[in-house]
Amino acid sequence: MEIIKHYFDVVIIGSGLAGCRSAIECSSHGTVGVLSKLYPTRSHSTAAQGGIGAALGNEEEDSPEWHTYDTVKGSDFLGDQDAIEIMCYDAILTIIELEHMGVPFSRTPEGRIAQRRFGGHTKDFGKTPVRRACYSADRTGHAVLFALYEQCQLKGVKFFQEFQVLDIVIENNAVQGVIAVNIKDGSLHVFESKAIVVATGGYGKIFKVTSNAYATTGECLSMLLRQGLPLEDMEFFQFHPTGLYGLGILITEGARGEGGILLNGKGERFMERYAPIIKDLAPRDMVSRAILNEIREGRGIDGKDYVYLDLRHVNKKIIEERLPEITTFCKIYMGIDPSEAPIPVIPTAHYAMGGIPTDNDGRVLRDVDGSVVEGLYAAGESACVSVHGANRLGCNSLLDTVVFGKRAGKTAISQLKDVSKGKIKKERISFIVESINTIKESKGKETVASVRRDLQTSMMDKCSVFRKEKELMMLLEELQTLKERYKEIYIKDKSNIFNTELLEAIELGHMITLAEVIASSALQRTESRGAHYREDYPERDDTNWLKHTFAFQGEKGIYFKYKPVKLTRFKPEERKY
Amino acid sequence: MDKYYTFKIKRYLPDENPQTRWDEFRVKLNSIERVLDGLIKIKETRDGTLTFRKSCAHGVCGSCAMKISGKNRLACQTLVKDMPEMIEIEPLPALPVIKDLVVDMSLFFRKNDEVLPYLINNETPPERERIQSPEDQHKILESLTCVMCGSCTTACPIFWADKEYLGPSALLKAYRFIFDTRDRAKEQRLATINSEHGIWRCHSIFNCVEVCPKQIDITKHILLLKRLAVKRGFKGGVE
Amino acid sequence: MWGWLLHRITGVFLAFGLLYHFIVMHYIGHDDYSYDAVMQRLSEPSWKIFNVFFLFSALYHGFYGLNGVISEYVKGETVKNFSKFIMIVLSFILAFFGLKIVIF
Amino acid sequence: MRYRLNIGSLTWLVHRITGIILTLYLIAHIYVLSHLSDPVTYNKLMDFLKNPIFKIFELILFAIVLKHLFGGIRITLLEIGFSTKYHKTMSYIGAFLVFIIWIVGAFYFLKEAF
Repeated sequence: MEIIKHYFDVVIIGSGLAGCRSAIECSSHGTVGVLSKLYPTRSHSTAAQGGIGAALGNEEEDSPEWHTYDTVKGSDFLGDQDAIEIMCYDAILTIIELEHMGVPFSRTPEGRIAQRRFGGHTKDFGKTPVRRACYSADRTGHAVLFALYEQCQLKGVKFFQEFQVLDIVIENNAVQGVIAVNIKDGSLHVFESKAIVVATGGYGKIFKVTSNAYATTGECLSMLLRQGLPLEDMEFFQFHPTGLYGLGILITEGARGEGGILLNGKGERFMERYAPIIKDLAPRDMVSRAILNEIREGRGIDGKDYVYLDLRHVNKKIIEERLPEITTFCKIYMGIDPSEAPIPVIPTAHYAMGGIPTDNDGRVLRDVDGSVVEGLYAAGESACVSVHGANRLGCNSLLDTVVFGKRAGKTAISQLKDVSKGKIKKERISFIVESINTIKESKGKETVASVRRDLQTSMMDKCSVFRKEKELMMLLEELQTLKERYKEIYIKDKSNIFNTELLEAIELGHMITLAEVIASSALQRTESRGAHYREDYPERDDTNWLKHTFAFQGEKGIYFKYKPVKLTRFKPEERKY
Repeated sequence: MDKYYTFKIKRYLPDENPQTRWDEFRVKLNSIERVLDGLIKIKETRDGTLTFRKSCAHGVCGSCAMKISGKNRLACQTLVKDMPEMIEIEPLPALPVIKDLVVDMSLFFRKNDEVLPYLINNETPPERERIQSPEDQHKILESLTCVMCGSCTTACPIFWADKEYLGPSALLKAYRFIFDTRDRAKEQRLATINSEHGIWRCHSIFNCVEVCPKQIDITKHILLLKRLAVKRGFKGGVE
Repeated sequence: MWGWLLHRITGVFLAFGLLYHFIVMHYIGHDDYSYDAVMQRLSEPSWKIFNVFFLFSALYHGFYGLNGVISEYVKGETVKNFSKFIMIVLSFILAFFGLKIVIF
Repeated sequence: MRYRLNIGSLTWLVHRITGIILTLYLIAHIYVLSHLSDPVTYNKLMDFLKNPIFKIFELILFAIVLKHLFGGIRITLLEIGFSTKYHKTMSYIGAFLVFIIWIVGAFYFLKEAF
């Protein structure tokens, strides 16, 4: 197997918002190589619709302090407040930088960036909803990603599209490089570097009903876990309340921001009961629980397991101008026009708050004591600075990717001179080649699809919005059997060229590892906080559990350490909306 | 209510002999399922070697463009209930096939790169965001929605014949930047598309408009570019 | 761009020119193509001038179209340039003969 | 497996083919008229062309001219700013008008000839 060697000062894995933004930052001071499973503009960031939050105050008075308070309260007080403050105060400059790069934001009559209301974003510490989400129709992710990728092209960043990363090589606590395969022809490539930025996004594909793309399998997280690095807050996985029934396609919160309301089987606007002040614009975890609660108590639309998102009263012109994308989704997939008929929606797996633990400058942490892995950085949804804590507010994700993508890139560049070039040993490469061949030649009777379907189904049934100890224990056993079945997988496609079946098998292995971390993290956190709701421990327990979970993979399974939450300005209080 | 559909798929497997063949699979699909769901079901349960690109599965990323029943479409956006019982599926025309329904898109992306697809504005940026009226933003709104799936360029008879033709997608991208009030490279871009293989190769065939999964009226944008080039020609290339 | 524009202008002129040509030939002239009839018509200066413009427009329009077809279907730079050159030469020869007829 | 033909590409294909035919005819037309230098051969050629088979060719030529003419009108209208929404209707109307004019023309033409 002939191996092609490359050297870049910085290797970035993932070409979504975080990847491209850090590539732009690094390109000014060093050679940058970006690896991606897809053509960059097809990264899942392009599916983000709602908006990107910043206290610009273009439409009404706003302040980064309120934005900080909303994010902290939205995170159910698990977010590190120093990181949140950095994000909310950096937001304004970052959005203006994005606009200078060419992001075609929608505009106010005065020509400024237009902003709209969004779930959980309020004025003066929770009084009334505020217009803080800068948007570009309901294609904000698409608009920002295209602009960032285009600026990368302008700056001459080298992209390796359709490359699948097989291993992130870390030796004696320093980054050496990455081993990847070119999907197009199966050739093996080795990228040695001084720094690596992981920006591979979420892992929603672990759940059955998800808004995430097929590429969001989170294999890089599991590669780091297998090398003894921790994963933080993995039990917090956000379920977006309004996904199209049966398809999981997202109807942006922007629809509720523009006045859409949720109705149950009796036609009641039930959110008034759950969040009297902010109603339908409550944070996502609350709305998801409210919807599933209504369904479980038999108030779903004519008894079935979905509710209605009603936009009929919203002015038609606003729907056409600001929500064109979801209008086409409803027409294409459900055959309904949102301005004439209500939209059937259910909660769908959407965002991973947890991920690779990093400090405020994107450096990956090796342990709870704050020690870092030299040259390893992470940004975006795959990272967990923890600005989102237990639940993310809408349009804070795009902000997180761009703010911390930039910071990770800046830190990586600033430390280039005192880091030695990475060196990847032969054995490591042959180990990887070995593992691929074992998958290819295995003679079992299982197929990738059946194991994956069972994984997704059991995760969806036993580890989604409502969780119980008994179910989580059963889930962990099921995952063990899945691990055994994974060894029996038979691959029909033996060719080297574009072998998607082999790639899916590799991804599946990593997905099972991640599922186990999520399930065991959820089991050990005996409280309810943000998106993590335990029916057997419904109360939030700040005395014991105001801390981050660091999950490590030891010989005899997952073990945990804890890191205290950085509280600066806001003391934990009861979360009412 | 479920129905049986026959997927007639054009296969290309470089390692096998013969490399190309037609496979037929009968699959049961319900009314909200799409061609992509059918392809996935076939790959999962019938033939693991069937290869195709996919990612977002709701028509925003542009990975799964292919020729379905003789017309370029996004597999994830084409509902089987709108298709005949027998669905013929082939890779995008006029591009080299890598395997089954996966084509080598690099020629298509190179076309895009030729029109300098990035905002060029070397003036010192203002403190706050650059002002742009809603009307100006609206002018480029339609051309912004392009997801670069490749359906239009590979459906254009001119591109089939002349691979040097920039193609509707690249011309639409040129439009997006030429008509963006914040861009300062209008002359450069106009020079690129005013060439022998640029806008003058467009003969208002409208195939691109027929196939665009985001319903963009691409030919209208190319006609606007033609009129701009003519107007600019009379003014001697000065703003 | 100018070539493209001229192609459209000649197109419009040909459209009306054709109409005039048809009227003169088939309506007034009653399809009389004998030598004397043609010569008689040609003696009038207005018909002569019209035909010169008509000839040049037709040649330009036709060969510009062919030029487009060549640049789309003929592969290979050298072959393409060569065939385009041939077309230009051909159009000049035709223009010469056409003028010879009209000027006589 | 061919690409599905629709009105747009059909109109373009016909426009291109008719264009090429007309240019060839132009060459033939000039060749024929260049015989005007010698009245004897010219009249002999004219008699030869009186044979009805050439009448049919002229009729077909008439249709080709009309088809190319209306195709050109459609493209020019689109290029000066006519809304692209009507490009299909323009093709259909063009085809219809070509047919009507051709029938009327053919009627006069044949009446003249016989």
